[in-house]
Amino acid sequence: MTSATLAGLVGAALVGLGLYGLIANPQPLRKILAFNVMGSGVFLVFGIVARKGAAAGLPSDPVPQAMVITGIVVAFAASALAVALVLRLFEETGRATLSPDAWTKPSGEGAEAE
Amino acid sequence: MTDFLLAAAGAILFTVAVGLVRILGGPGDADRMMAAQLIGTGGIGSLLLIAAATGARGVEDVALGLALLAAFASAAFVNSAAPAKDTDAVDGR
Amino acid sequence: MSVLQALDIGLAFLVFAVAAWTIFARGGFAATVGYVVYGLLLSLVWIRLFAVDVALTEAAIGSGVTGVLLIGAAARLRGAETEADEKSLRGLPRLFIAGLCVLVALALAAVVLLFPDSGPSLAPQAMRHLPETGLGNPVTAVLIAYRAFDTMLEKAVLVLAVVGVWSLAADRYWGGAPGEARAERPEPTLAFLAQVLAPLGILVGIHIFWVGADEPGGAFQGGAILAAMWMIVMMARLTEAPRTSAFWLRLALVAGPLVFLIAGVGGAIFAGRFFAYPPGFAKPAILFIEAFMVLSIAVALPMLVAGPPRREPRADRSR
Amino acid sequence: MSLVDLFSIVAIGAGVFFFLAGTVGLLRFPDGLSRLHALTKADNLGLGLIVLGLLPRAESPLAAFKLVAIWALVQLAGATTAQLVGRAVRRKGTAA
Repeated sequence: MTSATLAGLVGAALVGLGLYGLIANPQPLRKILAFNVMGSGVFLVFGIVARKGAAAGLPSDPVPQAMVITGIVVAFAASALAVALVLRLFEETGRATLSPDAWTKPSGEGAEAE
Repeated sequence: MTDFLLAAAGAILFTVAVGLVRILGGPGDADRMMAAQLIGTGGIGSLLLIAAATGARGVEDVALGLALLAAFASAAFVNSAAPAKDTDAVDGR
Repeated sequence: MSVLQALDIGLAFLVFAVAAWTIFARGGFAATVGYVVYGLLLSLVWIRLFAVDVALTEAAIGSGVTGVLLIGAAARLRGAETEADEKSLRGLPRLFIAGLCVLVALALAAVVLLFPDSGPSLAPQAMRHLPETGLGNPVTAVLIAYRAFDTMLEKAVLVLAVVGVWSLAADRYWGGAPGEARAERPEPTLAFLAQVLAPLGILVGIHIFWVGADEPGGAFQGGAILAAMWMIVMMARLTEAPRTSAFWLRLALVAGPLVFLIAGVGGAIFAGRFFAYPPGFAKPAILFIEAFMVLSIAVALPMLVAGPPRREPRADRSR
Repeated sequence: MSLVDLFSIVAIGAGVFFFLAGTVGLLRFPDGLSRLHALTKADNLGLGLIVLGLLPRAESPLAAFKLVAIWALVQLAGATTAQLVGRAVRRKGTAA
């Protein structure tokens, strides 16, 4: 097995792991972490596309590489926005949860938890 | 020689991994920050060794970037920790 | 099995184990530190895939800047954890989800194993036209020349994210500076670190941007390192975050995409096609655009980490 | 085997040893501050010796200079982290 295939398999496992964390972890911050793990798994799968497309004397295909770089930056921007939303929710209501039961009590503002 | 460099990189990664098991679990958050520091140094070391062995170009710059950012996690940790009133006066133990 | 293979397998296990820690750890803070470690290990994996440009991006953004963002958030959310913990899924639904996720991972793994040995690739085209751009690094050529439109939109995404974060400010803070005003004296060690690190880091950031034309590096990576330097200076309280209504700040934020767009329109006028660079003039044009992109990234990332304004704009005037 | 190779092997081997020693310290020491002490050994000597071993193999003077700069930066980061974390340990008394 080549190192590229191995990295791709790790990427596949990371996608599964991140997806699980995204669904099963209740805390929003943990969901953001899980989403990032999932995203980096996708990037790794893309990375092996780059390595397998190595041609023209290059060790790695530049096109997928450039797209992964773009992806990392966009993933960061999305994470930062998500973190800001969670912190704002926490500031406003004193808790950071996405659970619908937590908001059924008529405790005033902050009902738009999304 | 290549094999030696790779084996050294592997040995460092292995020791770092063992250290991670110990301190990522805590007990305190400060211990966890040590984990970040440990993997930072070990990561840079094995990065340089792997680069020297496989001949990947431009890896010094990656290591340089990692070295620049090595203290960032700790800095953020200290910065976000509860403000200390009298840092130097208290002896925690 | 060669030493290299053994190393790869060990690295793969380590990456997976740390990722699993990030997902399954008890406390939010422990998981976040795990994620920082994970980001660093990923850049090792990218080195093994010979994608040095990506490794550099992952090291600077994935590990460094994201680490500051998430550790700060985790520390502030520490009190919020206990009650949400009780509502985590148990029993059968949890097992069901786990099974589905394993299935997804297995399907992806099968796809990975079924990849053709030499897939379709645009690398030959990228290399063939490389001399026309005057660049030596094909990744930079893809980013700024071949897929310029894509990269410009991605810069726009960064600006939009900053607008999104700022818009979360309470009404009375609109236009103010992010971060609470703190009276406590700065940590002297941190101040020392920032004073020594920042000049060196600015040098390295510009170096990485400059060599990006021919070697691994480029605007993203250089900009991210410059951004990190601004962040450390702000963390050490050597300088305060600027008011978000400051004109220079907003100008610097949009400078990258704006110059990029102007260059694109200029291409439509002078070179006959949107985002085409005039022959023989490509490299200076690309470096010019990249310089403004570096500026925008160096300003946007710290603003994203700093969060929405939390101080009244009027109160800042006294500083 | 050339003399340069021998030098590299000795230096890098010693570096790996210090990483090992640092980790053993992390595993064995009872409280936070002494674990911090163990950690700094890996930072200073471990990476320092590896850089020393790699120096003769550097492709260019610039690459060699970068190696030394990397080591110096890690020194700086290690020293500050030790200070900052050490202070946090003392403040909270988390050294269980």
